[in-house]
Amino acid sequence: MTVETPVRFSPLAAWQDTLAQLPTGIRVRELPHLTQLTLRAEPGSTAVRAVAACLGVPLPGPVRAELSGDVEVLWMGPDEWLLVAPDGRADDLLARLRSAVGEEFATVTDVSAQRTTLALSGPLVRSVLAQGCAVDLDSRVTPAGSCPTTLLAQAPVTLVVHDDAPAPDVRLLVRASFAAYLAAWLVDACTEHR
Amino acid sequence: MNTPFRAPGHGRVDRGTTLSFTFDGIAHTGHPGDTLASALLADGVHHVAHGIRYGRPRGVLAAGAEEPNALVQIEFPFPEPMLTATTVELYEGLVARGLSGQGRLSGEPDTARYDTVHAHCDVLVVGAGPAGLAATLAAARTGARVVLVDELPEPGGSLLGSQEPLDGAPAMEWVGAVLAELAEHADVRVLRRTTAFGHYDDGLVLALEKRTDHLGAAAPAHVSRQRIWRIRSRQVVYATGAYERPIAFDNNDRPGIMLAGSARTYLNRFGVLPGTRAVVFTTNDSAYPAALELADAGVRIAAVADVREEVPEHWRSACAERGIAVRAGHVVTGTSGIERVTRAHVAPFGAGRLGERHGVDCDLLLVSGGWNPAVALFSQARGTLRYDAGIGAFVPAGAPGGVRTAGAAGGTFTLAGCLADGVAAAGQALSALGRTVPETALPVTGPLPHGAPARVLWRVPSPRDGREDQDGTLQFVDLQRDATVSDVLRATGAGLRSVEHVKRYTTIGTAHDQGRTSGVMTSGIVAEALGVDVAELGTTRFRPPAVPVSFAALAGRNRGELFDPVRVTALHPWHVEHGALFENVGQWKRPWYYPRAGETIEEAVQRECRAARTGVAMMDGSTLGKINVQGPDAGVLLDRLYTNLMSTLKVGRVRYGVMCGVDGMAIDDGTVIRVAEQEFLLTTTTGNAARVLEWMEEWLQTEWPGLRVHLTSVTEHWVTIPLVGPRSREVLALVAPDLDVSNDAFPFMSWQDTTVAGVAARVCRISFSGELAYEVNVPAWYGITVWEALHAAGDAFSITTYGTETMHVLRAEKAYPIIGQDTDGTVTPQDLGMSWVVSKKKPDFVGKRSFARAENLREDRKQLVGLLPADEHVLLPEGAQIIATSDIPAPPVPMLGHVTSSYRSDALRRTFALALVRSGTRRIGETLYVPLDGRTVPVTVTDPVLFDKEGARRDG
Amino acid sequence: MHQHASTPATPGGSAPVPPGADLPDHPDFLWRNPDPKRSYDVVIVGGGGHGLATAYYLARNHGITNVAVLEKGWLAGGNMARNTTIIRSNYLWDESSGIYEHSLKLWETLEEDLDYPILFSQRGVLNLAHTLQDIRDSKRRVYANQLNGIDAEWLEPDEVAKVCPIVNVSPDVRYPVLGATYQPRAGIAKHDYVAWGFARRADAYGIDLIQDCEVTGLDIVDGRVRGVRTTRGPIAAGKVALAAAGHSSVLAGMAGLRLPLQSHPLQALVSELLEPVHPTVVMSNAVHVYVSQAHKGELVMGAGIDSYNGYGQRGAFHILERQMAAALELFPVFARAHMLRTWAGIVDTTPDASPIVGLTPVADLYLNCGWGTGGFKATPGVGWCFAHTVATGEPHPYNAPFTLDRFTSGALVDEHGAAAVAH
Amino acid sequence: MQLITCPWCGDREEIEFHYGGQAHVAYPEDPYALDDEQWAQYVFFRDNPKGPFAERWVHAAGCRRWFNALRDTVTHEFLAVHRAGAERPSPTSTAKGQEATR
Repeated sequence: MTVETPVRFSPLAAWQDTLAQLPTGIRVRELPHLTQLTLRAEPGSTAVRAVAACLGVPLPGPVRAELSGDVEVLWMGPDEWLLVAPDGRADDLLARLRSAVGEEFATVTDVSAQRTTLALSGPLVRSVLAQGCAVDLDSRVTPAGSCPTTLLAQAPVTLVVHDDAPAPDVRLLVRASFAAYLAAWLVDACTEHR
Repeated sequence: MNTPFRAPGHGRVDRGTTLSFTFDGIAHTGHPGDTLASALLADGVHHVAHGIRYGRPRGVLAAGAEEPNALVQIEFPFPEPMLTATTVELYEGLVARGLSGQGRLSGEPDTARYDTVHAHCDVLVVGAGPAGLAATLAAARTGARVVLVDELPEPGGSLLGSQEPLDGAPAMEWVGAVLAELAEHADVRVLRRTTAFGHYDDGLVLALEKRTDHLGAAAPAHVSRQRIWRIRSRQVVYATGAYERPIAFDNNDRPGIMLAGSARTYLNRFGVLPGTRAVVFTTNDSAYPAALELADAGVRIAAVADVREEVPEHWRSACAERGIAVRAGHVVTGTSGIERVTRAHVAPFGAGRLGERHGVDCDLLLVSGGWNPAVALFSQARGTLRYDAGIGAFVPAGAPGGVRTAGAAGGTFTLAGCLADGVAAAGQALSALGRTVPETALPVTGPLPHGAPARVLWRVPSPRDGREDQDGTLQFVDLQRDATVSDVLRATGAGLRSVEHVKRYTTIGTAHDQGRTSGVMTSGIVAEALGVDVAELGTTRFRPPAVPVSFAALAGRNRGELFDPVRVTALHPWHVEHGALFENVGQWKRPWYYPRAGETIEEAVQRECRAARTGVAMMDGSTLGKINVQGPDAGVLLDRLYTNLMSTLKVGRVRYGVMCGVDGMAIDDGTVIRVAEQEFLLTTTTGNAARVLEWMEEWLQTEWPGLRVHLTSVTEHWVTIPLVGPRSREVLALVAPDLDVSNDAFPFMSWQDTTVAGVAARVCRISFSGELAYEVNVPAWYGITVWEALHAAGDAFSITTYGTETMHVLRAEKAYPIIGQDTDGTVTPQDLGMSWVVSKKKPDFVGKRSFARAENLREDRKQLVGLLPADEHVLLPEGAQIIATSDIPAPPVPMLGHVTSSYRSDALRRTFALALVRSGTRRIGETLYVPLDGRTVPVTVTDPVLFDKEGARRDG
Repeated sequence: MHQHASTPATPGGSAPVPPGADLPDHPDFLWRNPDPKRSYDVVIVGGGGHGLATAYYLARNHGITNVAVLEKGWLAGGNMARNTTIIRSNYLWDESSGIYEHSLKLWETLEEDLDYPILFSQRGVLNLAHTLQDIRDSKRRVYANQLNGIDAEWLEPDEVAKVCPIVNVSPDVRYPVLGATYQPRAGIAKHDYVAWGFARRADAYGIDLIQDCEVTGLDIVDGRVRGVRTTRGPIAAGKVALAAAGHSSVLAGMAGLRLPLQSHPLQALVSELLEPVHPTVVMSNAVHVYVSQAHKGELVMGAGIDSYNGYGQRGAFHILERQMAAALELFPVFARAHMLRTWAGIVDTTPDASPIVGLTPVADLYLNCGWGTGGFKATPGVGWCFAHTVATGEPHPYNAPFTLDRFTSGALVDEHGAAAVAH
Repeated sequence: MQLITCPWCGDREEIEFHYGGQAHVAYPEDPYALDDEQWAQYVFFRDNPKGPFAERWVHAAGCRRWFNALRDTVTHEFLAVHRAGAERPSPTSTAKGQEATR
């Protein structure tokens, strides 16, 4: 048996063509296979300081994302962060973080395949999301660097606002099993702008 | 086409364009800007519907949403029941008919789109009349986020229907200027054709936008027909105006009888003359502008009957200038005419007595009984109301936080007053938000004539009063329900004292218009009848929606495939490609079975079972919930939540566990593996994954926050593939070259990390079938790759994919219960024959204390047993009841339990069932009976484990 | 019954009156409005359906007429005026089917008994199944019902379509209809007519129906109730019977009793009047749809229960939205029907979704509560049994299982499956 | 539909939350020291007041944290919310729109 790199499939692999045909004004594409780790640690603890030092960025507070480093840190709960890094970084990061934490009480779990990520950009993003998201996405209320975990239509999502200007650039993290539903919903929500 | 009832120089309809429509089978024309009602009136059609109880002809009473009479059925472009002709915008090709009560639903599916949009603002203004526009403008100028909703296609509200000037020019010029300024504010959203219909908690206002209805058949299919706006507003200003009130008198329901203000609207907004010769009947000043404007447009005003003895000089002389006779202290006592009013009977009315009547010929009778502020939404918002005896109406009294009225909705009826009130309301709203409103210059209104107070008159005594059984029989209160003063009096005579009772007795206020024209009037008449104060009596409750809203609009886009999320595993595309049929399990689609061409479900399941018992088979188990439990106290937490001991589990090993509620009833089960000293991974049933995580978090966070444990859902990170059957070891060995699959190296209830098909995998040796079996877990991205590799490796062994049905049969042969199928919330682990999973060592765990209750100690609890029908071909229906006798006694028949699971077993070569049976364990060996179709089927009670009781296959 | 004595005789009534667009008139006299006396043999707290029925059966079956029914608002203005009027008896457990079937049998003769046109229409009730587990649970209930002498059948999807042609039984929907249980004797009635029928007869027996009379306290001496304090003064009572639905916890608290009740908002709605399209009653626990077409032609629908405790008689909008989406999945023809009016009642729910009817630790104080969504259909049945309990001091066999004590012993009557939020 | 202030995430729609019933009902110190009636009180009996009610909610679709609230069961108004483990809220400690007790 020859050793080949095993083939991977992302949850929205079959949706690429459909998403590519959305109306001008909104661009939606899947960012597959991102490294995602759940970090659980007590805020203010030695472990949190060690992780911050390891990542080179502070761990953000409620509903905020730290997007400046090569590992993005999303606040998910008072003692929970999601670390998002490019594809293939999981093993390395896990090792580094676990070593940084040492004997302190903090846990890191690889959840990379638990969610996939959709990148939405363009001037229509807010009005499309407003069809299913009750969080006020006005840039004064939910500025760049916000990451509310909420509902979009009937799917649980974490919504990360990367940029406001010139047009919104929003990432949606969605559980793999809901991804196809959410894609279908987004395509439907864009129908009017055809 | 000749339209004799269009007034030249009046109205805002586009006379340059003609629209054709059909009403009651007759072709008509109208213009853009018309409503169906205005176009019909312009064509001289007044009789548009029939009363619901008595079938009497009915006309158009009003010009807006308060219309109680002119109910129509739309037939084209798509049938829609029960709209008011006064709110249907005219479009080319409209086909409609008048209704007498019941609308009709189309049998064809509605293909229109509907949607919902969330909006957020600092101030929401409802109503774009003078007060609403002034409020919006004032708020907009502070930079606040403002939403203005208005039900009409064109903002302006009452200004559309009046000739009052602003700044010395037509008021609509001011409206245009305001709209132009609002358009400059990026944070102001003006929604036309949008009706607020519900005020819910915390400033949530729902509004319905009719986006394409006015386009008729030309409506673009990709644009939503109607949209629900969910507006979260920090402050709400209800500038919803007021509804004019009719007066009860004999035969007050005839076509041609119209509210005075509405007639004014028909003239000024639509350029329609609703008649040629009119009588005006009023209790207040507001009917005079209507009379004068109609007179100036060419309607002969035959008489003004004003119930007040004193009519203000201003109006008296303006009428005199036009030759209009004003009869002070007079009322209309009744009318003549069938299809249309032909005569009004006018009589002096003083000291509660009617004088001599005389008839005045007319084809239009304008009525004004005063104005009721439109407080439905304010009241929904839990604003309180008080009765204002001066105007005979309920007006806002106490406003809840964040809500206020402006203009006529608050009882302010002059134009200048409304404008000022709008600005004041905006100021209050904004100051509640910590903003200050700059001085807002208001347009100058025309001179305000010196008026006189209104008189409150609910009903005119009938000349027929006093005759037996005739009191008020022809005086209609609720035109839509055909309820009369007589009905109200009968209700009070029956002993009813509450307006809510009277409403139910008479059905007043229960129809489409929600009693906009009848509600207060009813209170007034009841109060008179009972000799109490209207204030004391109150009015009926305002309930959402303020206007009818279509089911489809409320459903929005949550229909068809978007009705409820379809959750799928990473392997789903493979299942679809390979012909699986699916079972809904919660929101998940799970493969049910994989039929081959021509196979029935029974044949397919037998084949799949046989493969699992004799060869090798595989299934998609990815939907099982998976929760990572980590931390120094992980074992402690699991010991408290599972009935058995988990902390003693060794790293590398797997244990089955059951969770109970505090009531001791089984709520979930699954396997627990110990990943590391401080890390466990547990599985839950598919349907309970979210619930179990929440349950564990609840205990951890609220009861034992001191435990150092973290819970992380990893359900969808993993694809889980059970590989089952005597040949499973061989198949696994082919794809997991690094794994020593021997029984010694990899025994039952253990797990190992290895590489499967080149992918890092966790393989557990567990079995939900009783066979030698493995469970291969890989990150979901690699799911299909590994699945296909296993499938290919198993090809030599005729590997077979199987679904949930076969899974159920295999586990039932082994008496592994399915929580939710073999249990129903009343079953303990002991009842399931699983005392072995209930720790006797642990001092406590959730549910344990309940096992000691009286009911749990009974010997005759229902217990899980096997049932073998005497006839091995008889398949008992799941759910069948079990009785003790071969004869079915007369009901009620004592029942001993029921069949929870029942299958044909390929392995047993017969049918079998699991059942919960009273004292079941004690009855093993007994014959019981299952009533079916009037006879009984004998069954033998057995131990529930029917296949490989020793577990040799699984352990081998 | 009383016909339209007052039908206007004037011309113009030529158009046919639409079928079903009218209801029978109520009688010319319903009840007196007496002031409370100083003392009664029995004081019933709560002038809803259950209180009124209890009063009626106290007089009719036990000859006890020195009775007052105290209502804090207007008679039958609580859940009686707010429910979706579904009547059925196809509950799972023997205990429940006993009392509900007793009730259904009373419904079948109630119109004659009360001499009131209560519009009891046995148009059948379908309970749809959408999953394989639904089918198991449904059939279990049907088999149990049949052995309990209750008319119940299992229908396959094509048979469902025959009973109710507008139900979408296509397999290509999100949650296809896989079948249904059907109880032909089940149906609907007109709630106000029922309540007023009981009230009128109770009044005719001399029972005082006292409105705007809120109970503010219970007088308990030596473990025995002696009377009530009200907004209209103190009233002495030989026995006190509580029948206050959602407000039972508050009242029981006045006697120092704690009940295993939680009060939740439950919403319902009606459409405009429509030509007949829906001949039966359809319930779907799985997708939360409960709909019938009432006598005048309006669609009457029940929505889901709000999750939180509430006494506000109003529910949340998202529940209605969900309800509409579900309704359109099952009944595509409803798309352009209009929601005309919504409202909410307060349902008192127990841990096992079964009621509490019987004696209390306080002597001469009796309790009837916890009916959740089942109260309307039980009205005559529980009135009968509660009257028996109050009159004799012993529970009627039909309500004997529904003790407060069962929560201690664990002998629950778990009807979550059969009751769900069903009406 | 209510707007509920999650003490961590701020104002969110009611559908993001699950209700947890009465707050401050502790698991009995020693369940076996209770008789069946006392145990039943813990398992099945909860307060059901008309008016302010101390209750538990969890921000299920957000940060997944349980928290306590004081809510009026008649008006549905949240009088206060506070994080689990923090001091019990008093009706005056928090008003809607202001910062929640942290």
